[in-house]
Amino acid sequence: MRTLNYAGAIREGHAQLLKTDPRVFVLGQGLWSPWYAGSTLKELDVDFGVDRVIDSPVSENATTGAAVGAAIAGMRPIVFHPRMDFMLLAVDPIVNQASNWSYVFNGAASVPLVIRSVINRRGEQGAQHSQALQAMYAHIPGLKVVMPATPADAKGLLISASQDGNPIVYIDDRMLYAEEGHVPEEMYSTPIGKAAIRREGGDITIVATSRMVMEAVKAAEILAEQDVEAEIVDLRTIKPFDQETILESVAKTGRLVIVDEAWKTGSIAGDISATVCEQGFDLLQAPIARVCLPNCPAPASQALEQAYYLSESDIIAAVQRTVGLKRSNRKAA
Amino acid sequence: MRTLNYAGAIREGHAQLLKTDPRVFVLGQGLWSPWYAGSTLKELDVDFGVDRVIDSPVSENATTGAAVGAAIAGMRPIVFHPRMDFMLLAVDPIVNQASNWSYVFNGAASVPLVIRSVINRRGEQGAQHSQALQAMYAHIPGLKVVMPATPADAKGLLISASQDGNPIVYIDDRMLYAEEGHVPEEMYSTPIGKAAIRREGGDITIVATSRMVMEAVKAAEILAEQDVEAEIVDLRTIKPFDQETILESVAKTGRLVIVDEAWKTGSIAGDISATVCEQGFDLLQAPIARVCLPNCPAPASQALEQAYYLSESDIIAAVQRTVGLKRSNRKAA
Amino acid sequence: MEDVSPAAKTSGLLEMYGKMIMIRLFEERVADLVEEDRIPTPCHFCIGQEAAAVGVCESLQREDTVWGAHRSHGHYLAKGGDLKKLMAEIFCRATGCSGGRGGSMHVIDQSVGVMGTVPIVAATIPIAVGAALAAKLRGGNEVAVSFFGDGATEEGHFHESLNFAGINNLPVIFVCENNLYSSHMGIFQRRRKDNIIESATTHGITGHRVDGNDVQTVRKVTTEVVAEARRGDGPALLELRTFRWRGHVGPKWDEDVGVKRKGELSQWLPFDPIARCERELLEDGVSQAALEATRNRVAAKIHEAVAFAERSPMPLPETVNNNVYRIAG
Amino acid sequence: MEDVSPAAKTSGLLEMYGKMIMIRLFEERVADLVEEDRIPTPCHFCIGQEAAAVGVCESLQREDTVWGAHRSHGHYLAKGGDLKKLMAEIFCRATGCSGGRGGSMHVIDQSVGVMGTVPIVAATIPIAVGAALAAKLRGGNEVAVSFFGDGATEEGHFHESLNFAGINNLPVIFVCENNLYSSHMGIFQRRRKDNIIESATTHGITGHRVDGNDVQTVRKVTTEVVAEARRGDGPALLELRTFRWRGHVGPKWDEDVGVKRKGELSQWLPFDPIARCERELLEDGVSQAALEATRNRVAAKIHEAVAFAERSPMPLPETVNNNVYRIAG
Ligand SMILES: Cc1ncc(C[n+]2csc(CCOP(=O)(O)OP(=O)(O)O)c2C)c(N)n1
Ligand SMILES: Cc1ncc(C[n+]2csc(CCOP(=O)(O)OP(=O)(O)O)c2C)c(N)n1
Ligand SMILES: [Mg+2]
Ligand SMILES: [Mg+2]
Repeated sequence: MRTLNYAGAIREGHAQLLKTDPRVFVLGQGLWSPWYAGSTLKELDVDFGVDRVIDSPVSENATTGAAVGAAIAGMRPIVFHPRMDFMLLAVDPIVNQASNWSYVFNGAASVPLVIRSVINRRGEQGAQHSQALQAMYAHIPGLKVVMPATPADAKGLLISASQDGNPIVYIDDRMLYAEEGHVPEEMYSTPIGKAAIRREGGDITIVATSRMVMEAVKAAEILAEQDVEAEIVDLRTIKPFDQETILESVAKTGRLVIVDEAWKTGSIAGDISATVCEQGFDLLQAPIARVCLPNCPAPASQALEQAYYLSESDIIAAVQRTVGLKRSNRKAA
Repeated sequence: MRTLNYAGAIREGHAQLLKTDPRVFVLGQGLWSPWYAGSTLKELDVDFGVDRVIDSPVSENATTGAAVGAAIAGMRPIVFHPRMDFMLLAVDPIVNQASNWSYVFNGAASVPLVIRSVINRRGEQGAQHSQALQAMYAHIPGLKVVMPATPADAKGLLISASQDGNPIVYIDDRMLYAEEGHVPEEMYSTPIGKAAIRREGGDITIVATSRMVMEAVKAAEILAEQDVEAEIVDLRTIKPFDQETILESVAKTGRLVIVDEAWKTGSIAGDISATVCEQGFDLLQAPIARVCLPNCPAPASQALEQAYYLSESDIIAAVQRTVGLKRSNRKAA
Repeated sequence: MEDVSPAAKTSGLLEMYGKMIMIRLFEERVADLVEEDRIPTPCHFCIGQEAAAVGVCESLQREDTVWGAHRSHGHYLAKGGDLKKLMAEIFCRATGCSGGRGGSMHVIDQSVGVMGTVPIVAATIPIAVGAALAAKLRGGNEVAVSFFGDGATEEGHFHESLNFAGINNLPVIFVCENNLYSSHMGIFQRRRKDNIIESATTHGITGHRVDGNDVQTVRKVTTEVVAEARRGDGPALLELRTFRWRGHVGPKWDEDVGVKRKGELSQWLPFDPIARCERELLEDGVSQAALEATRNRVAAKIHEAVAFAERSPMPLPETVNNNVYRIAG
Repeated sequence: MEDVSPAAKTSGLLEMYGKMIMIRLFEERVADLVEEDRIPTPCHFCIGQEAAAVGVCESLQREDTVWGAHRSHGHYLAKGGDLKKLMAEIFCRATGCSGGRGGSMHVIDQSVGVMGTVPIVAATIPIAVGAALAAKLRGGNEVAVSFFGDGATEEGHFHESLNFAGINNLPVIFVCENNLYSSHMGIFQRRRKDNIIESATTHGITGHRVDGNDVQTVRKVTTEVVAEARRGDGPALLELRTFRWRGHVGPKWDEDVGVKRKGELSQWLPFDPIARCERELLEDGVSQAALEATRNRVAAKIHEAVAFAERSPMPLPETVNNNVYRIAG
């Protein structure tokens, strides 16, 4: 069984796409740098040439717009933003253009584009170098959003994103780059829109995104010692998310904690909670808990970062609270 | 009792701010046009001079950035975007800069700025001239978001936004411009963060934003004939929203429908639902329903617009569904 | 066949005349329909600017792509887009080029290289750059053309795009139709100098400023830069000086939409690109009757298009959510 | 008091030397602390570029404002920002100028007009324009200065800002420190021509290209454009040619961060702005001892600042949510 780390898996996904599909090219900032994108794009320029692995000026709007245009014109670009924060300069081509293009032309044209960006935080980088803005893009019809949590999915979702035929926002987290895992050598794709059960359990469902899946697994191990068996759903695709898998799990457990390391208000977690409330109200034995970042920009100081970011202990606390709660039908009919 | 229409109320708010506070100025597109902003800014340039009512090139980023800078430097600008769609070009100064400024400098500086934009849709304008993106801004810490539903609040919220001392996204809806209502002549402010009960009722709570409040009132009248008394909460402030008022109402009614004419996934409605589920789970007699736009860009054709946008009948249907439902505790303890 | 002199025939001027007159009559007809409340979608007319669209598109091949904005009926027709489907789209019917989902500001006919128009100002400038990048990567030799206005040059990504196209040496032609206005704002309210063409110098690419109402010159200059781009010599910026006759949006003559520029308009009316073309054709020996015949032929087609559009069905409400996503790969 | 010749005194050169050496020694100290893992916040050093910050700021008044970016320790110190608070901020302590919330890339000292620095490239270009607009509207006569790099000119709003400042005739000076690199990318990988200064012409504002390692010339030219801006003659763009000695981020010498530009660096090292200033001072009759004394005085202050920072408390975890919003009006 071949193992790779998450960064290496991303790189392999790129390399296999570049190798097998002449329509694929990569465009964005830091592609000719040995360190900008960690090792996720390392020497792709050497292997595939600077014509297909194109570094760019600090011009997020035009670069992304050009990727959109190339996609419409039949290519399969991957446009790269080394941080989600920088991608905010490219919201127009993403939210006004790429997302709407298929619809406004009634399917006569489409935008087969991967929009890759990185959550890159901690290390006292501060508020403008820390954002996790998946909720913003998940709100937009016409976009899909994926967030791989494992090396295998980091590769598989990149490949399916490139093959999907729609504009896909692919978000990886730099804190996962060193994580090792089994990654098949062949080219394969991870289905978009399908969550994965990472652990089975009957007492509570934990839905987690990206790095939080790892924290949830840690939390579940500790909780198991306290006789609480958590089922962990790795969301993988944020939009459209896999209602079915979540509802099935909640049908079994009756309790739900959603973990998304982004600001609570307006988060993906809220959306999942509302959906489960709508579709699975009678399954719920206790209120749904959201474990998210406080509604506060990222601080620089490590002392504050410690208080700000999430870890397995936040998950454990939320699970314990939720498991302790029972539905008390004050006004029940 | 003096009445004004919604557009006139906005204009009066601007005029009173410009008159009483030398720090206030208005900057944006269409300010010297007789029709660009409806009559909401009509001849303010004549009354207050083109130095303080500044029309701009098609440069949303720099214009908004300049407004941010002027605010930091002690002014109280109102930056104007004739459509929310265009404001997507100014996401960097809003989401990266204005929102973070107070926090990253630990309160040493702040951004007392009104960021006004208009939801302007229907009339076969199509996807790029129709967006209602309140959820996107509500997700961002450091911003507040207001959406007046009545002429009185259109004026009062503009004034409080200008006086608040923080970056406030003020969103008005062009479809409300002709609505008449009582608007006091004096200068007054509508509190930010406080919802308003527009109708009392004991059977169900309808939380609505902006134009949907009007539709909810219409719906409630029809529902009353069917012996369903709806309580209508006009949210007014989207972020931070008034949990207390909502929870109090739900404590009374046990049922909740949230109406927000924006895309369902990732909407404000989801956030309110999740919050009520967290804070008021035991109050709920039935699942919370969200009445939102489908996850689809705005179509042009009126035939499709008719199917796409919301009206009181959508609200009535959701209320009837919700009132018909009872909590059935499949697994209740 | 009309009686055409050999000169006009070889120069293709009569063809260009036919296209210009088609755009003019088409838009005049749509303008009337708007006034009659039979068309609700917001229409931005290019009446007075027809030579820009036609002069540029006449120098292109079918596989070359054009990308437009809010004022793009002319670009669509000049590149050979289907007339009926355009009319039907403006009527927002199911038979429209965008199935009624797009309206006047979202038109497309990929079969002739009309790749899409969108009303977010300047949006298709970088998008056209991307199409050129695609062409270069594929080793194709098609050229991409972005049409935009003087107002669009105020968006920063206009500059980003010129720079990006320059460093990657891409086959893209940036066509700025400088009609001296962006909505209600005259050019000197928006920039210190009337020097849009200098941006070419700044970004190190070819640039030409041309009388945009002179269809022959527009075609000539465009043909040159297109040939350069096609053989790998990189992008160019064209500034086509022109003036729009109607209001920013809608059918009203300009003075009616609150911006007082009647004087300016009356100075531009004599430079009507179509009248000029007629004069040139007559000088070339084309008969008045031939022009008349062209005009009539075009008018008949437009008449048909309106009839087609009006009898076309509305899109079905139950299709509203279709095509948000492309289904298969 | 050191023994200073009248020439150097009146020209203020020794003062500028003092500031440059303060920036150099400050950053060298921070660089060491980063190497020793005592400072985690990402630091972008301006070592080699000190003359730009100092020459510009010496031509400003206290009430004039400066706005910076990711590489702004020098701007902060040159404008007179509190040394200890900067060091404490880089240590992310509660006593830092941003209370430890900002780190190296978010520094502020409004008491001397350091209005804020942020690492989103080009962000403070329009923001400084807004400060100038505020000054104009208030009828104040302060000038706003935005410091940014050559990379920042690739963001479209660089152009939007110059244009906007031009048409509104605002008292803002755009200071581009052109160090020929944006991260790992040399200037000709990012634009066809090395002609940033030409953007001034395009946007119709004053522009000067200056040797950014010559502190006296920087000050002289800045003084001129600041005077113009102050008396209502509008904005200017300065291009200060310079070179950074360390890597894009972090303390390593450039060749160590993967970009091979040792040759280029070795060509620039002789143009050390501080060595040049020393030579000029010595020529002016300032003694070696006086320079030494300045250096020592500065070194002592930096030593104190490190001690201050290291003994300062971390921000309290329970304050993490403070100051997201301003509380009262
Ligand atoms: C990003 C954006 N900002 C503002 C607008 C509103 N708007 C529509 S057309 C227009 C004027 C554009 O002028 P120009 O580019 O010269 O084209 P013209 O209308 O003269 O053909 C403006 C400001 C828009 N559609 N998109
Ligand atoms: C909007 C944005 N895009 C990209 C980056 C990443 N980045 C940080 S500094 C930098 C290079 C900037 O170069 P330049 O403006 O020349 O300044 P220098 O580093 O040379 O001082 C880049 C691309 C960023 N911080 N912000
Ligand atoms: Mg124009
Ligand atoms: Mg640089």
